[in-house]
Amino acid sequence: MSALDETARPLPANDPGVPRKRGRALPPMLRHPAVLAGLAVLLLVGLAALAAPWLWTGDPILLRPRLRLRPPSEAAWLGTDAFGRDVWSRVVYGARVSLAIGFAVSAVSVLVGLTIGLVAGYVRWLDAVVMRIMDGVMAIPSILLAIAMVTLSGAGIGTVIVAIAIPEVPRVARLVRGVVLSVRTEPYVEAAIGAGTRLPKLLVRHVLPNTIAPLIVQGTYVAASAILTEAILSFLGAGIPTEVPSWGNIMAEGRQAFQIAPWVILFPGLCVAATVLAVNVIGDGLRDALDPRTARGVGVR
Amino acid sequence: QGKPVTIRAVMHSGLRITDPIITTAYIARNHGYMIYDTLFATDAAFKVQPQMVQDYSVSDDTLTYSFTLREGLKFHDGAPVKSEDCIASIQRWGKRDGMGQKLMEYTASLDVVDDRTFKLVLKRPYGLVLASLGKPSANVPFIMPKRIAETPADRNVPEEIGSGPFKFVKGEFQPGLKVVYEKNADYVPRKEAPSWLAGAKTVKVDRVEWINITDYQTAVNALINGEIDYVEQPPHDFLPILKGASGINLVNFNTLGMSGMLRMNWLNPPFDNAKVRQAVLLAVNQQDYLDAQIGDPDYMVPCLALFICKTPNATEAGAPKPDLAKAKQLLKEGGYDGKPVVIMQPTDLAISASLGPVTAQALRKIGMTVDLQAMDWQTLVGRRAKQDPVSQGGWNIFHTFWVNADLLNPVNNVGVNGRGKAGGWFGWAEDAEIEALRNAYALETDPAKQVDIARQTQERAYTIGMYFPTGQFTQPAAASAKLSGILEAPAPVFWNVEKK
Amino acid sequence: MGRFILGRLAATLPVMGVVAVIVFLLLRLAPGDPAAILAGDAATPEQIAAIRARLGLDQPMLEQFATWIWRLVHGDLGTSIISNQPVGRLILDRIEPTLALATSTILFAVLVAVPLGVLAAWRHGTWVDRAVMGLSVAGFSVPVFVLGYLLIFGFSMQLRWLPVQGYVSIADGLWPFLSRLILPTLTLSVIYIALIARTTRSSVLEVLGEDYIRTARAKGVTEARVLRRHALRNAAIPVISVIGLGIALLISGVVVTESVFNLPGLGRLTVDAVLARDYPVIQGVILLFSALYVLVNLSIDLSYLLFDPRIRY
Amino acid sequence: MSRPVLEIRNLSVPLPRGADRGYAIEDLSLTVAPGEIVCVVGESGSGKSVTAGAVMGLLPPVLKPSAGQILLEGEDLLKAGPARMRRLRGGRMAMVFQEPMTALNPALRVGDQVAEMLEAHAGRLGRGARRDKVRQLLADVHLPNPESLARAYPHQLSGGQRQRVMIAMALANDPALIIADEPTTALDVTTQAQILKLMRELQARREAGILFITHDFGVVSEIADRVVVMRTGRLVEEGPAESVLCRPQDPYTRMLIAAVPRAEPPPPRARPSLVSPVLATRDLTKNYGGRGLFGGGRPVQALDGISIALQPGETLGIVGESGSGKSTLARCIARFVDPTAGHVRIGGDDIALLPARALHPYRRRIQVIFQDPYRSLNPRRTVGQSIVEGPMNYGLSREAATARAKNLIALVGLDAGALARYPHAFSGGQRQRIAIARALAMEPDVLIADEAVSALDVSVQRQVLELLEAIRERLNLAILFITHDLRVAARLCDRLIVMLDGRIVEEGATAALFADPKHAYTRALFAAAPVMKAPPVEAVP
Ligand SMILES: Nc1ncnc2c1ncn2[C@@H]1O[C@H](COP(=O)(O)OP(=O)(O)OP(=O)(O)O)[C@@H](O)[C@H]1O
Ligand SMILES: Nc1ncnc2c1ncn2[C@@H]1O[C@H](COP(=O)(O)OP(=O)(O)OP(=O)(O)O)[C@@H](O)[C@H]1O
Ligand SMILES: [Mg+2]
Ligand SMILES: [Mg+2]
Repeated sequence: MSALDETARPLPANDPGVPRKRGRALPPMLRHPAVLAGLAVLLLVGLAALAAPWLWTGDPILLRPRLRLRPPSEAAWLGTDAFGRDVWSRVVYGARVSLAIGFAVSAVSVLVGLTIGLVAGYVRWLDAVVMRIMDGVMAIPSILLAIAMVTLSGAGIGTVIVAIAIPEVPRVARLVRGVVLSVRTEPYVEAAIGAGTRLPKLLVRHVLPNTIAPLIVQGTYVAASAILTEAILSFLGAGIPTEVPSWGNIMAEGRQAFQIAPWVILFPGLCVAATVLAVNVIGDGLRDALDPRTARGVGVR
Repeated sequence: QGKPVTIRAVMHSGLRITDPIITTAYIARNHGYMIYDTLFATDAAFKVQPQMVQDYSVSDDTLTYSFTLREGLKFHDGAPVKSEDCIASIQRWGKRDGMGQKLMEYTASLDVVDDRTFKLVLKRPYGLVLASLGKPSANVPFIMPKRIAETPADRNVPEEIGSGPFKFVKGEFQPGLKVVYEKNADYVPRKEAPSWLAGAKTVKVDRVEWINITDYQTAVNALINGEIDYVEQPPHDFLPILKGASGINLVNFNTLGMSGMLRMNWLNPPFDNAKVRQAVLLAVNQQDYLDAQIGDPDYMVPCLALFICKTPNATEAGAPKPDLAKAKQLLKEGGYDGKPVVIMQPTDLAISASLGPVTAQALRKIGMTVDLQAMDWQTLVGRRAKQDPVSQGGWNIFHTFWVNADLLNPVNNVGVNGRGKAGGWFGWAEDAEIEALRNAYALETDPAKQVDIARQTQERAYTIGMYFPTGQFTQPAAASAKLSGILEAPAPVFWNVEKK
Repeated sequence: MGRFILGRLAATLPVMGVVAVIVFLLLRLAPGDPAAILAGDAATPEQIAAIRARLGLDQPMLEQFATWIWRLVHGDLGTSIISNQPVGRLILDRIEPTLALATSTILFAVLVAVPLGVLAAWRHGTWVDRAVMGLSVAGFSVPVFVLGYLLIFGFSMQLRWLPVQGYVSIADGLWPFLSRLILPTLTLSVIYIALIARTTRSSVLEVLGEDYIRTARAKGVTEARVLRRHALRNAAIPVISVIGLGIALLISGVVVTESVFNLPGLGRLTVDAVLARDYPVIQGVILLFSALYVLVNLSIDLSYLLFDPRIRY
Repeated sequence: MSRPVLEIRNLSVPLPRGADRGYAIEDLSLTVAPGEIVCVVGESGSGKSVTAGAVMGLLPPVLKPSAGQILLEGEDLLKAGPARMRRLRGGRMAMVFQEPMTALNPALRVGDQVAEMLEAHAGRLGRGARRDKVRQLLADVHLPNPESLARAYPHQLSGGQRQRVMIAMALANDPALIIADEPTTALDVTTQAQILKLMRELQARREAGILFITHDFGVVSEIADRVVVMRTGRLVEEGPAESVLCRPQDPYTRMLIAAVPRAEPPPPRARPSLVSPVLATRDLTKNYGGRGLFGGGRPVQALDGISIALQPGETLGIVGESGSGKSTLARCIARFVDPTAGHVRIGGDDIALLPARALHPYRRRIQVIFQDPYRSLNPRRTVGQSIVEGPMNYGLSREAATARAKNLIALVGLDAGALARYPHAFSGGQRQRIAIARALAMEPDVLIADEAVSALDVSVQRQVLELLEAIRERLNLAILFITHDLRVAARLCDRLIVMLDGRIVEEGATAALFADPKHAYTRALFAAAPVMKAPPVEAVP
């Protein structure tokens, strides 16, 4: 879902104009108030997810059919859903699942895409074959692919993660391949070849590090969009099973009662929006910090 | 004459299969009632009344039924309805429908007497001939032209031609999206007042359009906004909104209502053991299901009668009372080993989706391990047909729901079918005793004795744990106040409806 | 050049082949059996098996695949298992709303997003920039269906300006057509606007740092002209390619938007078909979507010719 | 003398905090009279471009003049509003930039880009009149076929042609002041000579004042009326060209002038005795392109039957204009690309067509130093890591490799602390030294230096050349020295090869070649080289 990430083009291997101290890439981005806010939100959500059992939550899957669709009250801060389950507990526990999905999807797609991209970028004869397959996967509408895959292997967190991750893989692979293709003509890579460095070491030492910055940026976008995609899959009935609360399936189940019990959809909705926003903002901050081109001054007196 | 008067209705599902004989889908049945007519029809008092039939007679030995069609019946292609059409239609239906199969089992011959008269000769006396031909719900023996009725029974009919009050507009049909019917000007209604599915089918509008809106939120909004006139099954959660909206009436057309069903698989452990099944029946609580599924007490009917409350066969005989202690004990006696029980939950079918979690919670309470697997309804449909062990894609429990008209007696209620793998229903309950009772019911011609057999059947069904009724409920339709004359019936019908 | 186009067209064949294989395998490995669905509630295993045989689903997979491809090559997409209609016709019936929605979304999004992105780049680092970027990040953060509900609630239910749902062909009047397209377009374009605005911004920003922009300024050309004539055109390629890549995103969004607004388009057709395991329909539609994606991106590649004279194929 | 067209008075432009010095330019004053060419020289980073930008009002927003005045024909530009500045830019003052490749908009026809200058300022001119004027301007800068050339896109022109277009553009509105910021640095010598000639000619005709920025004293001596020397933002010396070049006062100026390579070969060294060559190529041929199913790009024959031989301890220079195939030759020998045909012998073994795997033992023996000092070191690895990588690949232990790195880093004139630092912490010249150390760590037989000093300032260039010379002496290395600069080649090489279009057109001992170039192309090359006309100056008086 994140064609958005195409904006995260490979960074130039280094940038002659502005000498920059190593490891200094992150701090300037931290100075950005929006990025700080994003980090704060993410930290908050992450802590809440970790500390879920101690946050005045009850059993998130305990049904109390007689108490269904109760508005927020002292007993249930955020009201109850159509099964009489406590929305607060579900939202807090849902943070675990949604964050896990975001993280896992970006980890899986980045790892797989990285491997494929490295191989495709460096092994000439594989390149054409692998990239055609990647093009094929990319041409299939990702949501349809994901729905089909979830119905294929049965709903479950693992399946959903894989189903969301697979359409992302080609994008990562293309990104990495692009970096590899541009890096492999860098003089320092040729120098390493000239110094007798063999392929695996060459990839790990000289090529891989260049992919890390764009991949981190890409990874954040993938994570953000994975959280949203999970919600959409739930909406279309191919999401995570109801016993495992996730923001997506809380909303999808609650949409039925959108008008009479808006709290069911509102709170997880806010959480999704805030988290995705935070992750995206962090991604943007990282991209700006890691990409010297955006730091270049432009102007006229 | 100005613009044609059109009713725009959102039905519970999109029409894709237009053949009401090959599928039991309710949407196909409803479609059948639009364009086809039936020989007999059930009225509000559960009496079977002639519909296409003018007169019929039964021989004294109750073996020979002779039917005469009304005059002036015409198919939409202009051909008159003849005896041969009826025979072909009954035969095709007899290959698919449960009650139809039973009827055919006892039928010696079906013969044309003349164009308007035909004869059914039984091998032995059978009590459900008229009840079968006047069967109100799926599969309904609709009458089609012979050439169409000769389509193999597992293949969709190539043309949608009936003799019913509406005509199918083929050019505007978009499978799954939109069906258009127009008034059949040639239709001759009966003289009797309409009652349920019997009586006069007088069409008072020019067109009926069924539009499929999958998102109920949108459907309800569209109704309130006046873009459509009718929503067949607005989920119960929307009823408060609809009640509050001006210009909308809630019409409880199907007072008989519907029922949910918890079904266990007899082939796989632990439910191959009667004690464990019994334990489940004692662990669950019907009220929980109704609360989760319906919520609004106005529309739920707690009722443990397998053959439906407020009908002739209603009884609570043999019904379990929740008893967790006993349930736990039975579970132990049944040798439950703690293996996870797979419950299939159809997430895309709102009305059944809510049942699974309730069962899961109840079973956990008595110490069972539950694997609640979410899937879409069609996956469930595919998977429930598998007789394999759980490890090979089989299952333990699923839930579904029925229109109560389909559950009224031991013969048509598939939940009490005891034939096991040989012709039983999913779950493959096998019990000779119950099969004997069902046969007895079918052959019994005395209604009072039938009621007694039904009671015994129910007691036996509960004892061996054939299924658990998760509760009856009614499902009102929401209609624009512009519509009037919506009939009570076990299926949504559009004759007699007027639009201002 | 002609040779190039032919070459590129030929290069799409393997991609489509990959798509075909993936889709086919995915479906055939999926549980759920169209035969069981067709057979209905009271079916016996024998009936189900008979239907499977009739549909050819009992054949070896390779054979099924070969049959499908063979027919495909001859322009036959097959027949829907469920509704018995030719898949080609089903698609034709449904293509108009989807095309209308996609087109209006792309148009609207481009018209809004490109100026926004240029503005943000030009006012780089100011509050204008931050506001535009903030809004477009926000656009990425709300699930499509929630946005759709909110818009319906506001514009249709409260204000009563626009209809809730449905589709009316443009042949039946412009306003009825447009009025039903406005909300879905808004819903769907939010993501697209975000995407394009961001790309436009970064692309224009990059171009603004180029030497020839300095040259243009050194000529004393007005800022508006610098942006329009020098920056935008050179920034166009990334923007256009993101529009093309975004087609995938759009198609995903279409699926959801169509069900929220009850548009009888291809998205719903596919979801319905997936849920009903209507293999020929799923295969047909996904193949069509993929072909669309591939062709759009191909024509986008070709359109680079218009924007960058250096590209000569 | 009449009123100056440009007068800069006590101009200061502070640098943002965190920069290596406080001001980009500090208290700078200079004047340009009508019809005068004032050259601003100085090493990289001395503030030449910032000066130009300040005059044009095109400084990036972080740089704001803090004090002083810039008077253009008496009008203070620092006080002019944006609209007024826009009117002046391109109207009364115009600028020619360094990079002809990127300074023109690649998406617009060059004629339109010139015409835009007219549209922006001489709005009254009609379409037809504009077209005529554009044609006239293009003809003025001696572009062939102005009519059709106006319809070309920048990428269809050569670098020299593009720079002419830029000049035409600058001339369009008869500005009083033309600022040229290193307009010839990116061009090869022959083109540079033409452009310089053109600028002189125009200036003689038009009476415009020209502020000409360069770091090349050869250029200065060709073109300047007056010279301004800058260093770290300050003016160190100024005066008529003649006096600054011949009698530089400031030590810095002297140093700069001394560093300029003379176009005279040093006396020939004792030629190493003829042993068997360490490196020899025979009929080496390389074709690019024409590959792929549907033909990717036009085919280029980059090398066409090249045969060279290199003795131990010998330095062979390869000169030739851009695109003549010099780098391709280097890359074929080092096997970064696969030759199409021919032989490359190292010692006795032919490696031209060996598969990549079998190359491993030979790689060590040929090492390359690249042109771009900023990209030839992995920015993510310390200098030490970069140097020890190669020896360790050939089985040296870490300790031994580190010891060798220490020796080498001292050899190239850096302290041992350098090993622990990252490349960004070094200047271009230092990086080039590190690259040399890295190459030497492999104990190669042949060192290929591909434009190894072209990107460096003259003063730094000189140091690196000295280093190479010293190393050659100590290690008896064979060096293949690739350059487009004859003066540099003259200084270092025993023998020269002149390449044109992938072929060797002339070959011989350096001194002999200089004394009597045979081939027309070689002669053109010599003629074009900007030569210091002033007598040599010692760096330290
Ligand atoms: N945009 C900028 N931001 C910060 N510092 C700058 C910027 N541009 C130039 N500088 C600094 O101003 C000083 C002068 O730079 P300038 O570009 O004028 O040098 P130069 O003499 O033109 O060098 P070269 O010969 O390399 O072109 C340098 O220290 C440089 O780092
Ligand atoms: N990878 C490549 N693919 C296709 N053509 C190439 C490639 N590399 C070089 N060429 C072409 O080969 C010819 C020789 O290029 P080469 O880089 O060897 O020239 P050069 O003498 O080193 O020039 P310069 O002085 O600009 O470095 C040129 O026409 C160039 O365009
Ligand atoms: Mg400069
Ligand atoms: Mg070169």
